[in-house]
Amino acid sequence: MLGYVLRRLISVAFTFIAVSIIIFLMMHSVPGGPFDGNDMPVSEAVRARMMERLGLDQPLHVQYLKYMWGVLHFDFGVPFQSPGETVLELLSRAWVPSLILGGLGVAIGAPLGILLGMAAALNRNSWIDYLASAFATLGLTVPVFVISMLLILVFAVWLNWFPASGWPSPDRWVLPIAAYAAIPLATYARYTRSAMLDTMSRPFVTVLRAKGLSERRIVFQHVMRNSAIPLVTVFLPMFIGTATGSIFVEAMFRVPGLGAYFVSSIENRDYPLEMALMLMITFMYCIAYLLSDIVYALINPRIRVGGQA
Amino acid sequence: MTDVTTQVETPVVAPHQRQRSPLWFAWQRFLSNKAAVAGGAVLSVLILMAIFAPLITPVPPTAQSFLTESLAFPSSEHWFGVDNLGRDFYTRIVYGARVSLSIGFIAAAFSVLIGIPLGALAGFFGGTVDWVIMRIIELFSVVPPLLAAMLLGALSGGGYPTIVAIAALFGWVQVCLLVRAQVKALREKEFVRAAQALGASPGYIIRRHLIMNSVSPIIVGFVLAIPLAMMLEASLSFLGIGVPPPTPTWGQMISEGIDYMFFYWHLAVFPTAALAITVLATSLFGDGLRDALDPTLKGR
Amino acid sequence: MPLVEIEDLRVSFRQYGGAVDAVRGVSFTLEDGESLGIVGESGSGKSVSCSALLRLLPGTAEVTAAKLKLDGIDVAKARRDDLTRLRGKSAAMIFQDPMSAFDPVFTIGHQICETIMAHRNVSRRAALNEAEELLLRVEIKNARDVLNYYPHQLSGGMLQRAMIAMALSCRPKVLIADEPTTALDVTIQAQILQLIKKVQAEFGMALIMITHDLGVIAETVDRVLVMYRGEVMEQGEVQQIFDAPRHEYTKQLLASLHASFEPSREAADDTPALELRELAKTYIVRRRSGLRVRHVDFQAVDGVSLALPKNRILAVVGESGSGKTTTGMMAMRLTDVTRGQILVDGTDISTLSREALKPWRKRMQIVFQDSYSALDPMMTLTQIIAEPLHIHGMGTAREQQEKALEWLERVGLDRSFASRYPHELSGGQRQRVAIARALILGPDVLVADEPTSALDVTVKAQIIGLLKRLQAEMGLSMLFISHDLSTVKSLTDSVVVMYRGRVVEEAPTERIFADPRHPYTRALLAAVPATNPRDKRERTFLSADEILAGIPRMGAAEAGTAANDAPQLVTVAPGHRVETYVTA
Amino acid sequence: APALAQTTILAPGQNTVGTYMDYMKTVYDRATFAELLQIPIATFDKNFELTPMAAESWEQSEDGLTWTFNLRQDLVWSDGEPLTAEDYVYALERAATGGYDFAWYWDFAGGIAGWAEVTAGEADVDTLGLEAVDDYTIEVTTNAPKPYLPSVMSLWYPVPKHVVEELGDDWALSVDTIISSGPFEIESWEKSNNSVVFTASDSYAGPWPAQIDRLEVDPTLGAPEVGLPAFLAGDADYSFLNTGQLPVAEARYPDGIRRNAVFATSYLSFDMSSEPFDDVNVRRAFYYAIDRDELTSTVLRDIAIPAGSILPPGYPGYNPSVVEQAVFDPEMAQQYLADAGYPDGEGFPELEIWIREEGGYNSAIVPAMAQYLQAEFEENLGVSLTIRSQPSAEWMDGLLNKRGKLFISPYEYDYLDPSNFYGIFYNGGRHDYHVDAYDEVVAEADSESDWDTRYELYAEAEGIMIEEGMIVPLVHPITTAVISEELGGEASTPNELGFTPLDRLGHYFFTHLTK
Ligand SMILES: Nc1ncnc2c1ncn2[C@@H]1O[C@H](COP(=O)(O)OP(=O)(O)OP(=O)(O)O)[C@@H](O)[C@H]1O
Ligand SMILES: Nc1ncnc2c1ncn2[C@@H]1O[C@H](COP(=O)(O)OP(=O)(O)OP(=O)(O)O)[C@@H](O)[C@H]1O
Ligand SMILES: [Mg+2]
Ligand SMILES: [Mg+2]
Repeated sequence: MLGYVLRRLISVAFTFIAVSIIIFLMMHSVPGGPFDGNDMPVSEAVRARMMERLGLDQPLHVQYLKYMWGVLHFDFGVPFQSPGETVLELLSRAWVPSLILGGLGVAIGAPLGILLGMAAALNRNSWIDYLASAFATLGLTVPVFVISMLLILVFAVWLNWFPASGWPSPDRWVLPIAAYAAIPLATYARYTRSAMLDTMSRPFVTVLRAKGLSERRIVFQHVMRNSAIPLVTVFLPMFIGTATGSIFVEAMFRVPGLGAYFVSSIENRDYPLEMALMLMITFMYCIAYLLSDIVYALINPRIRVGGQA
Repeated sequence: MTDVTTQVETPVVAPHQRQRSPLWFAWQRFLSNKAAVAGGAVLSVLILMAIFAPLITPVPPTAQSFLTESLAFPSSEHWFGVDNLGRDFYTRIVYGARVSLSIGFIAAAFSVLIGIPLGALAGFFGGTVDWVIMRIIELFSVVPPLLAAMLLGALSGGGYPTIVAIAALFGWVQVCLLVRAQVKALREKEFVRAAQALGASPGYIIRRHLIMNSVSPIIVGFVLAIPLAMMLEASLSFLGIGVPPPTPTWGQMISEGIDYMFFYWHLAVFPTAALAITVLATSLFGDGLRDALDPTLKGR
Repeated sequence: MPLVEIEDLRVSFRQYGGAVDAVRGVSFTLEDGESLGIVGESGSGKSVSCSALLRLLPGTAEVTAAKLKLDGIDVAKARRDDLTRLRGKSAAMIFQDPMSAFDPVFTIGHQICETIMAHRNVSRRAALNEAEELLLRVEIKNARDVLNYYPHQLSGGMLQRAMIAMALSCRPKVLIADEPTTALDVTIQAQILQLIKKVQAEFGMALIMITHDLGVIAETVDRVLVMYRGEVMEQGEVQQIFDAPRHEYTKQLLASLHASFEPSREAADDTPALELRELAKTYIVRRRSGLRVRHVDFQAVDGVSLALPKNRILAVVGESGSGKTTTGMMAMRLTDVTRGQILVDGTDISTLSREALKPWRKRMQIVFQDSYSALDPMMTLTQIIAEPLHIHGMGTAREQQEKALEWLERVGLDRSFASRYPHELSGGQRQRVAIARALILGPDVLVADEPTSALDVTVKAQIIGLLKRLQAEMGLSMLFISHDLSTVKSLTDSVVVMYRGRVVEEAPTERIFADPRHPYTRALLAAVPATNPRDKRERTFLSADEILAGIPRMGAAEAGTAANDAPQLVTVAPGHRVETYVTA
Repeated sequence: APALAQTTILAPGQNTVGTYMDYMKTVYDRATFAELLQIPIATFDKNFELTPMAAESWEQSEDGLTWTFNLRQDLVWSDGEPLTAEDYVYALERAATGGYDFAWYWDFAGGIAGWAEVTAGEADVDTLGLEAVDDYTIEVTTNAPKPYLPSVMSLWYPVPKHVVEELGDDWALSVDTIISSGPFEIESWEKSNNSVVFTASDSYAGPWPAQIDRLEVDPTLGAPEVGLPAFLAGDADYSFLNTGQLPVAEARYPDGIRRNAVFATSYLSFDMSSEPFDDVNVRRAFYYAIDRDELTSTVLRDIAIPAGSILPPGYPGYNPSVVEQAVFDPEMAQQYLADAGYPDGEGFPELEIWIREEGGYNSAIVPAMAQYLQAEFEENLGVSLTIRSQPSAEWMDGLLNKRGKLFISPYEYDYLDPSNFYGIFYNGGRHDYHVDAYDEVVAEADSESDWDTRYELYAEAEGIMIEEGMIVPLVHPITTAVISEELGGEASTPNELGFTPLDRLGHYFFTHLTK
């Protein structure tokens, strides 16, 4: 296991570096710089002065190496759009609402999705199945900003049950989390259904029945566990992916999370912040994949003992 | 030698049965799946509508012929109403199918074209090939498509080609992973050994056995790639970097429709419904296709 | 009241292009404690009938019966929880295919325990103890470890035994054993049969034994039911069936038991068709002790040399796991060779590249042991059988198809099977398809790995007849890997006995049956089931240590070779070599 | 005051990114309503009358080059330090050396002597034409006479020199170190979305003290899609509206609807240095090819009015005779295009029309207008265009580096004088235009002290602009908002022109609002 984790870590490092180079190059090839967003252009002299101050006058590879050297020391620089704090401080501040939103969204959506998928699989081709499938498809096809808007219109404007938007108090979390949960819910319902159906057609299920095990035990213990194997590989990356927050949900519900920074850092050419955000996602995805591999190995004895990485 | 080989087997099945090709059976299986047939029918209608859009719409999609009636609600004259620029909304929706469907299908086709070979190679050969392909996959799964689209869009000027490229570039990962896993599992199966024993080349084995046995993940991947691409288009439109107007796309109409949702509901409802119906039809059709093409699923 | 009452059971499977009537009016009853044997050709509906009794058939099956009662309960009308109570308790089933019968993500111990605990109110600890005991009784020596193993860590034979243990753990009123010993070599088979009989006596359990091995029938049952084409041909006391079969099919069945074939003609050319020289295979396996994982070498095949003369049939027999399949796979260059040479017609092919190998592939074919996974589930039978022609680009698509259909018939399958898929076939049917595919290219050398293990006797005889005929017609040389000693005896020219990766004895067929020298060979022959219920007897079994201790010893002078610490093959008669300790 | 009696106003903001809570540090990424914390030299009231704030009075020297501002003496910083002339002078000196996006403003608009040299780093900051004569007197020297200088000074806010010298620019980053001189003090500042909470200042002794206790501003409410639901749910006291929301809001709050003619203009601009827009006839053709009345009565109904001049109606210098020239005349347009060698649009290259991704009121106007124009040009000129939408950095880059050829450019006034709008085309300016005749007239007008002469000169300048086809004025935006019935005070009612400028006149609005 240790060797395996080490090997994975090397791959992760590789990906990390590759992503950082690609993103860095892409960012700097986009026309326009951090001082070009204004209504009136900045004079050459002033621009040169500003670029020098931010170190943007140096050759790209020097900038890159400097940045990465900083990263090695957990120094991600200072965001152009929020001077007075470091990128790290900004992230740790803005990440909290995104984490709550994403975390609760998945924590609520995924189990519901799994239940829905199970219900559909166990009642294949019944109305429950069709309803669940339709629900799941809607969740996947109606853009989340439409769902958000609908939730606001119905529950805040029309029924007046919840505040329309905002974040400070938990009663304001309900609608955004509901909007957010739609995605994992739909995804999970779909995946669970097909994984369960796959498992249930395997011969060992017949054997379990023949042994006289109750249907409940068969489903909840054996079928679930076997179906979990394909699910894990989608679950963790998705869970972590939510930590980046949904740009759309956050925008519609005025959640002061990370989402807006993804867009604004690109639009404002906020190189340090953009780089840090990308690296953060990379890092989290890599960790998530690593974790999901490990969890996968833990629940799949074939990998655990058989030892093919 | 005792003669026991005689007359043991006589046909049980009715003699009139003719030789049928596997495709015929697949077709029969498909036809018996009502939902899939319905999905297929809806999809064909949508595709036909997109192709013959000029024939079934009263005006061109960008013609601002009804400026004085702009924002009018659905009526017998304008089935889906009129948009803020005085364009017949039904026409816009029909033409929007062109963009959304083509983005969806091109992206899905690309993702299958890239995903299958790469996945099969990685799964079949393992080792270094697998390592390299897995790293590429990791690169693509790590960068969120939306952000990549923003950056690439800025680099290339954005628009339709960029969106298709992005959707294709990011859609294949799923297909590739699915195929890889499947091929990896199948590689150990004895029928692969059997083919080797018959002198089949790796290319032949991948083509004929491994990929054929991976139809179900491939179709699942294909079907999933379609809504993903369409949703990507919608999301990018919401951020204002989608296909440039006045080309009608559903995503763009939805994100604009949001602004009008309070009162002129038709501007949001119709494109959203169009998108949802298309994706629903596609996935029903895809599921049916998968079940039909996979004979071992028959019993289910 | 009888334990099992079946009257006019009919099962048909819905299918595109017509339904398959698998069972067409089967009736029988079974009393408490009685043993019933069901024999019949492959695909005659034996498994399906029994599955119907427990209502385990897939949704495409349509089951009708005038009466379908188990333990007094009408199975056809039983509710779900009634069924749960019936299953396991009233009747337990040993499934035909043990490889896929276990849930891959739970340990063997867990799966046996949960079975015990589902039926009896015992603690987990007690259940574990009982499970261990059961595993020991089915001859799994390291039972304590095996409890913690996952299914994929066990060999097919071990899985089959674990399956038996699991079925017995239910202490059912009737045990349905569907081919319970196909994956086992005869020695283990004999032990298992003995165990089943003992347990039956202990608990007064009834038994339904489904098999195509008349020897097994002779050894274990009181009454026999003969099935053919979904119908019961006749039933009666076991002795009566053997002595005075009434139905034509039964007569054929019994006749096939005593089938024999003419010995092969001597070939003029004496270069062997296939020769293996000191062939060895080492697997690297992981052993873990605590957190550390060690990689150790495992000698699956340890310096095997053998020669298959042209136009001959050479049997390879031996204990399960002794390396027979591995040897065959290496001979076909399907598994990398660790050491040694493979000579085909005098040419060493062990180092040829894939491209260079392609012409040889046409001349050498293999029939795989596991016919289920050897057939691509996505291809129709025609496609499968025609595939070799396709790969080698022989003939047009039409011709290929026509030829495939021809071969379908040659292996005794109807043309109507052409567009079926492998999963729609019974085990025997699949095996025949695999054989047809191997033979369609007209190879010179055939490695047949248990080609008849899933066949009923009549079809087996037919297939063997076919192989024999082809051998004569095409000059086929065959390496025949098998557990089935009666077939070996009647079919092959000479026999190689393998034990733990090595060849321990080698001799012409007649000689080895008449004068076995190696203790393992003797044990093997002693375990062959009787061919008539009259001859059944109590047996004793040798342990591995006893076998090692029994290896013959010889002086160097007598053996004609130098002394050695390790045993070596010594010629004791023309063509008869035995593994012997040569002492100074 | 006890918490219960507090009046709090919840307002939408504009910009979700805010760097410094310092009006004088940046322009575009400034923290929300940083101006409410400080007191400017002067500012505009609801009818756009310039009102003295920190300055009690000012006078211009004989030669018109020197201005003297006399400050109030009772002003203090919230930390108790007196607010002096030095704080104002220091604010601009710092902007000239450390800031960047004021360069144009104080150079062209303010015309402060030495500004260009100092910002370019060529001259010392002491050479700037600014001087604190004593604690309460400021002298400003300009390059040329600037009759409208006081209006420019509406953007002159102080910085606390004593704090900045200690903490540097960082003083404006944390609520703990920010001090104020204006009607409000800051209580909290959420940087993720640039939302702030202000409280009425106790120490403020200047004109226009706050009439409410607290002001909460949340820029995420700026978008009508988000703002209106929040308003309906009681989370905001007013909200801007988009076209789709108007019917609902009008039905529910017939008395709460407020409109404002923003002093802003959207116009077409060109790359005049290359084909096809180097030909004045092409540019003129575009000028005549637009039916502004149809545009604003249909597509932009309720959100814009036709623009015949760069100056919006009501803006000083607005000249009806200029506006009259902007007619829709497809035949004339065709003629011009034919003269340019593209009869019926034949041979005209396929061009992109570049639009900028916009927030605020422009987000509803620009994309829709682009589509309308595209259809119009196609129909009236036979010219086909594609629309290319770009974030502001890329758009500006395209404009300056002439990567695009045709742009829809929006501009909103900075200070209330025609020179503001004419200046954006002056000598390079925003578009790298160099039309000598135009530059001469504008320069002359800028330094002319007689208003009527200036008025004429600007009309002449715009005449040149039309002659040369430098721009095609399109529309002036209008914003619509709905305000809560609870809001009262002078600021909540329309001005003489029937418009309610709301937070466009932040200083006035938030100090004249009650609840
Ligand atoms: N799921 C199924 N769908 C269609 N046909 C089936 C299915 N299962 C079994 N059959 C058919 O039913 C018949 C009886 O099958 P069954 O498994 O009972 O044979 P069997 O007597 O057990 O043979 P064997 O000795 O080879 O195991 C066969 O012809 C088989 O092809
Ligand atoms: N890939 C592998 N890795 C490790 N060990 C293996 C592998 N394949 C086979 N073995 C081991 O090699 C030995 C020989 O296996 P083989 O399949 O040749 O046995 P066999 O004689 O054919 O047995 P059976 O009669 O049960 O089919 C067994 O102990 C098996 O566990
Ligand atoms: Mg069977
Ligand atoms: Mg074997």
